[in-house]
Amino acid sequence: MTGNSILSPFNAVKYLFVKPKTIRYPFEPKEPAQRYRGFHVNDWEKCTGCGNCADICPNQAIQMIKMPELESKSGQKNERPRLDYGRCCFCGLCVDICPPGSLKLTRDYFHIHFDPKTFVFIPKDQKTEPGKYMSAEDYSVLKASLSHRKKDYEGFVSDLKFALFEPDRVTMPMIDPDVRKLSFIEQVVGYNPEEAKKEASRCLECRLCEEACPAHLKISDYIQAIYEDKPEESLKKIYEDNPIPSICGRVCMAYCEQACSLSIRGEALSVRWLKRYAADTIKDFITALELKPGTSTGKKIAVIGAGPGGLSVAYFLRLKGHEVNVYDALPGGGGTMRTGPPVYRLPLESIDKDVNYIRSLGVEFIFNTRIGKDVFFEDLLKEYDAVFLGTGNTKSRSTKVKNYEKCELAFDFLSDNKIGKQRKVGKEIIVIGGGNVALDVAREALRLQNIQYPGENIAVKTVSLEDWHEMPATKEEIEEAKEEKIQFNPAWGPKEVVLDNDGNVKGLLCKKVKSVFDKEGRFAPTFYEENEMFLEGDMIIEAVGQAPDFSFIPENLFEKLEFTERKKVKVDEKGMTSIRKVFAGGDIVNVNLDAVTAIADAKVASVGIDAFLSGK
Amino acid sequence: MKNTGQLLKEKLLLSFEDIQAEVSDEHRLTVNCRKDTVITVLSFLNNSGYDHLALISCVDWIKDNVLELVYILTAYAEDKGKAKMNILVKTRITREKPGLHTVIPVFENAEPYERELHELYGIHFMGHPRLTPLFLEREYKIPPFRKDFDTRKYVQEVFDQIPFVEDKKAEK
Amino acid sequence: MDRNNLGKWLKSPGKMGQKYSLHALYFCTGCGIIEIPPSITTRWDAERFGVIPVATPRQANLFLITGYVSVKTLRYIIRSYEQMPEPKFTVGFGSCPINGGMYWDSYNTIKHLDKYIPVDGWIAGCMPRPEAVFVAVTHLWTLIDKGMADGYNKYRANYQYYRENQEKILGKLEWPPLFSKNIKHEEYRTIA
Amino acid sequence: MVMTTILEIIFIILLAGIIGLFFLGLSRKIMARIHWRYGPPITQPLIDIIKLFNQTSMSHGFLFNFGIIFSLAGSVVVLLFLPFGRICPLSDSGGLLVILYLMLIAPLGLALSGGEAANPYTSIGISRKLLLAFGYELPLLLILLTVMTHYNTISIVEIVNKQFQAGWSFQHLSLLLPGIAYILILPAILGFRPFELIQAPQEISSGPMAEYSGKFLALTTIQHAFNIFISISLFTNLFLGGAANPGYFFLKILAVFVIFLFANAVFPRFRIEQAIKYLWRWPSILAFAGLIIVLITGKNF
Amino acid sequence: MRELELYFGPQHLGMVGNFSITLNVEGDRIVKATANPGFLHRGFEKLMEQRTWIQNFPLVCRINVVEPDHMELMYAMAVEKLAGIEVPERARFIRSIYLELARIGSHLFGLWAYANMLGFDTVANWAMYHRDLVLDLFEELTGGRVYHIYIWPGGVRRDFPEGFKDRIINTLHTIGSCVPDYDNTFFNNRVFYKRAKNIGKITCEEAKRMGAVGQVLRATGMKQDIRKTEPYAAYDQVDWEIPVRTDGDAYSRIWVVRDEMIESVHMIFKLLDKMPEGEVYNKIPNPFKWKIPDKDAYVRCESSRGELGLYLVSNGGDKPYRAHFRTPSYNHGLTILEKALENESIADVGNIMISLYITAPEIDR
Repeated sequence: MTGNSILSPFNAVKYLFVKPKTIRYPFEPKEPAQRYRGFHVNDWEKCTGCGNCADICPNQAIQMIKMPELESKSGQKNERPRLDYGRCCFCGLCVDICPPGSLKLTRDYFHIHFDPKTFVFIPKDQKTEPGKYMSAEDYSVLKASLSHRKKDYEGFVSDLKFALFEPDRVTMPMIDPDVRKLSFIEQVVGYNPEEAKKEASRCLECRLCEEACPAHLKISDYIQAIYEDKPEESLKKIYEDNPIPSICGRVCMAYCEQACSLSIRGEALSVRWLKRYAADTIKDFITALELKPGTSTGKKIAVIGAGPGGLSVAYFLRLKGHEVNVYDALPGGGGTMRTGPPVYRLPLESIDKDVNYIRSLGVEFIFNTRIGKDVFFEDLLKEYDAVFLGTGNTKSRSTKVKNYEKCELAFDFLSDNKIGKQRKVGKEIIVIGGGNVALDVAREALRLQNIQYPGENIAVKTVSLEDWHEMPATKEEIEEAKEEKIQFNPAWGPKEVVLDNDGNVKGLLCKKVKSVFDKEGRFAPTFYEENEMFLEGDMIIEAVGQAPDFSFIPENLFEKLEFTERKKVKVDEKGMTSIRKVFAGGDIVNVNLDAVTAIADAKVASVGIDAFLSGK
Repeated sequence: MKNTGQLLKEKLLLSFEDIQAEVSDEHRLTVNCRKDTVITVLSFLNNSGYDHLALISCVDWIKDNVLELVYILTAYAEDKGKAKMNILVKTRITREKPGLHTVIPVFENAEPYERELHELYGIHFMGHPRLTPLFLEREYKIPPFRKDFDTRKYVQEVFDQIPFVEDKKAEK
Repeated sequence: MDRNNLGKWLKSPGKMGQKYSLHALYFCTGCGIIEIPPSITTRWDAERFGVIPVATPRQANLFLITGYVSVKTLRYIIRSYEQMPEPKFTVGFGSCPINGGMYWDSYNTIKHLDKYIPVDGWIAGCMPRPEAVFVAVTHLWTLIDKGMADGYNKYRANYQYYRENQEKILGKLEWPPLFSKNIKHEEYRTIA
Repeated sequence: MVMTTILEIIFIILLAGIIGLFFLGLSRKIMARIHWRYGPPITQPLIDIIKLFNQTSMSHGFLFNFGIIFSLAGSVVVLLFLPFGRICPLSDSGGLLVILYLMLIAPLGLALSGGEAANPYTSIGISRKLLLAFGYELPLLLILLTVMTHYNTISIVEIVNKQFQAGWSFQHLSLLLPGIAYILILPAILGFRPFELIQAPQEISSGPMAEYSGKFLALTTIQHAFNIFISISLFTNLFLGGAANPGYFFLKILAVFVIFLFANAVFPRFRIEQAIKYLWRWPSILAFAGLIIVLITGKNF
Repeated sequence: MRELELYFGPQHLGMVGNFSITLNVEGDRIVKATANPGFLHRGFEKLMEQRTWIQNFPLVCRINVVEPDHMELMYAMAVEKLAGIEVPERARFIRSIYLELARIGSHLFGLWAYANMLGFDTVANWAMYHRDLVLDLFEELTGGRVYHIYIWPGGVRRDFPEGFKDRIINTLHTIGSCVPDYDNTFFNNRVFYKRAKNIGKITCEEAKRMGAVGQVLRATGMKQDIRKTEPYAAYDQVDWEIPVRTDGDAYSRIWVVRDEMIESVHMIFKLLDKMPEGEVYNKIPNPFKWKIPDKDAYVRCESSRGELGLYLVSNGGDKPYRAHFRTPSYNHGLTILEKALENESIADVGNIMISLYITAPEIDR
């Protein structure tokens, strides 16, 4: 092929008569490719302000800017990214790391200006503002700039398959539903170290969870410690804010997981299981944590109720060097945790592990002692420098429909089964309620049925006012219940307990629900009275809510105790009630009826008590 | 049968006493030697057919207070076994007044590499014909590639301190 | 485009000439130069607008600072810029000359080009596509029309400050100052 | 008579300028088409010149300024001796020898001016320019000698007339070799590729022009335009028979120009010694052979 | 004759890239040439030490603007080697196709530079146009025209878009149909032959001694290509030839470039035929928590200018401890160029420099 010629080059002259291949830009437009990496656009509705984009940017081109017009809430920071096109290199790392997928690159790339200050820009999806976004017809290349862009011009967008984070959880090994429903074996097996490390590696360290957590646990830090294979480190971090990890690692409401930025398009990081992993891996808390009670102050504090709130207050105050006595009517610590969650979710050993550790710090527990019966509240007030009320909700509410007294109450049912004598159950059980407690009851009843009537026809049905989407129980719990073949009857309200001629329960007459909440979002159910359904059953358990029991407080003091509109004990910012020396926390104070909120209250109260005692 | 790397390792260990050689990854031979034997090891390897000096690199192990020089050799060969081999000859020198002999007599193309390391790490190569600046315009107190040179701090101290002309005018 | 508007040509031939005969100095200052050959060759053909690369600063009136500027290059940029006849226009390419870009923490690149020489326009992107170069040229036309592309006047007016900044980075410059004293901005306008 | 001559002078200078600039524009356009692109408007060289006159320009001293004027003046004077169709202001005086002599002034002027600008590339460019001129002067001299011998005159006007009278005839066949030789050296005179080595922007930063700015550059551009016009008209007059009217003449030089543009488009540039070698070999041999043939065939007119 | 000191670049039309050569000339002859690099020095390797593993991806490709893709590959390969990440089969094929496209783009750029240097605008324009067509493919595949940031450890960043295979084929056919034009006008042009023959001549021995790689080496008759000797991506899956010439001058080098381009086109067709379906990406660990074990690695590949290597050291942290690129232009530009320029004419400085395929950003880093 090699050769040389003086005439062959003249071949090229033929192109004189061929149409040129130039694109007559800008008179002939050329669209950039579908995936083009141009300027950013950010959907503010979707953006959580997590700041992952700012963290990953190699050029520090992205800064999170506080937006006063936005409000911070769980899983949402009021910050939005600001781009500096004097730094940006259009690599798209920010797009690939964006958990909600709100940050995208568009195919717009024109910004030409004489002022370098105009290259700093807060991207926002302003499709509704016609001034900023132009339709294709109105778009002029020459006018185009950062503040004036084309509509529907998305370029490089996030793709979950190629995202830099891992949207899928490491599946928690669970015992098969058909096996687990036969006994009270703990259903969740727990991560092994590899699984835990892998799951921990998913955390993006955006700390949205820490803000969502009522107790503000340092979640990112302890997960980082698990990732680094240092469970002791992790447990230490947890113990800074939460003294009952074994309990919380199993039954926490996991607000953190709802806030987790990964949950938007994938599955949330299983923060709770990781905490459980940390707590379970460490067999001996005492040597691992190396905590010491503070130097003795000589002050004495009584804590009424050894629930999560009570335990936490005791722990925090003990660390500050106070002497703490905890009273509880039950034979062990844990309060509602001891009686409520069935054994297959929260075994007693786990509770005792946490309680024993707190005891090891020098907190004195006085169990089997009911205030108002064995000890009197007035005496406590005299004897101690401060009293913390963490009694919680101990009474079950009832539906009060016709013949309601034939029904069982959820708390009694659960508590008897867990720490008392196992109940005899029916073959066909109806559970009224759609909350977690109702499902606990239903699933526990199912297990009892399986134990008591092996191989026979059995059934558990639930009736709830709320429809599927409003059901207050967590999704997980509903899923698990479904797996165990619990029958659901959502959007039905109980009308009447039907009795047979012997006065035994025959079934439940239900009516169709029209709506559960009124316009303001308050609980006010309405029904289609004529639309009825009859559920057969020989045992009915009501699980429709709980109430506190203040009978231990003498009349004269109870009068002084102030309550909020929602019938909760009113406390000030230090956790003190309207009675001097008396502090309160947990379910009696909070509308959120869960352990981690109680811990949060306990933290407040412990600081309050400490300040009160030291006279500040 | 022993592969090329193993054979070479044995040959090396026979010829030199105070070196450590290790074959990893099948195609990679790492040789650790003292700084004064580097040149003999390199010429030995050159004569064994590994005649392409791909790179002279330097790693600043500031914790151990040493600079590690890495000579990477490959072969110009059409024989596959040989052409695949990467040989890393490593030697460690002190960080204070670092110096060693140039390898230009063995590999002619070492000249710019050594010049670069002189500039960026402050290593003095004895016998090098021109250790003049190669890349840099400004002078730096610490050679910029050493670990104790903090570029971010340097940028703040130098470039960020220069005012915009508008600001300057407003000042006056 | 008002290239064929004879009235304008008669009214202000200088301005129109500047607009439609932008001779760019060919200087590969940084990686942005990679998009210059496509824009001046077949695919985009900048010569349609009279933009061509020229070999020496004396013949040029448009200086494209294509990308990051290392300290060593800065010296030559200043030299070249000072050699260009007035009126002259500078366009900064991409992120790097605006605020450091990719090399915001490099010890050997300057971060803000406008601290050392005046810049009349900036193009966003890394790198800017040839299309953006075209839009930049049209943008520059507008600026020339409005008399806003007056970086060279600014350079004259603030020469002392610019030179101070330059010497801070480069040390004493080996060539004598271009202007002996600062001419006031307004004053120069009336002279020119 | 004097008035008409003066008018003619002005006319021919303007015309040469316009045609030269048109050719420059056209060359850019045609080159662009071969490059598969559209190219600038045909008026682009004019726009460039307008711009250049509105720029500040840097002078390097008296000789620098003078050289440019000198070279421009040289080109202008040559123009006056060249018939454009039937228009030739100074047809009576001068002839090919004068033209040959005057054509050297332009490069000399630039050399004078460029020498003042102490830029090494300028001096390299000038030495290249002079070498190249040296290279093509030899065949050119031989060619002109052949033509003069053939037509037995040194006046271009007369040569044109004689060709005109003879029309297409075998008498001119003896001029075929010098004609080819002229074609071979014309790119060198025009500064077209493969002889575009005076400016050679990629090699020596546009050589002699490196230091020109503003109006100086404009003047050299105009000079370049004149030069193109002169070289092509000379060829047309000598070998293509000139033309009876300016329009026809214009078409002829246009055709010649476009053909040389093609060569410009499809060749890279030579090195200077290759160029000289080339110029002194083929064109010189051809021209010399032509001369001998003409001498043998004897005077025809 | 008086000896003159001449600065060739950095501001010079014949200079591709920001590079400078100081020439000592006597008349037209070069007595001594001194390369003066550093105009593009950004301290890349230092910057890499300051960025996490993932943040280095946008950075490494910027080392060489002409052909960023092989830089990406190098870093990805080194990281894969250190962290033990596997690459899916389809991703290997995509990588090969992508790299060969890059090679074609880069060679066309080289052709532009070379033709432009010789004042051959026509071919320069054509080559640039065809390169732009390749860039269009890149834009569609990766979202960037010049900096693609496409190869990631564990595969590639996105799969082929719909119908992309056909567009590759179309584009390559468009370019391929112009090969006769290039041959007629450029490669078989007598003036070009005169201009390039016996210019910047290097023998095989000299080339080896001075560390030449790539075309420079292959033009001297040495048949070495890392794609063959140490195959990466999917180069061992298809058959192809190494183009070689024996003269070692600029003319041979440009012909090797041309042959390589054509070989690449054929190779892409073969790769496209054989390409399997499946996954293209194995997820890398969470970038915020990614730490790489305490090890070092040297990887190399055949970039469009020759052997490209990366010596990467990790100390177990979240950032590279040290990275050092072995770039092909380094020895070409700093050792061979100085030798090759001696006793040549000024007119050939650019000619030799570009035929050695020197790109300044690679040298300076």
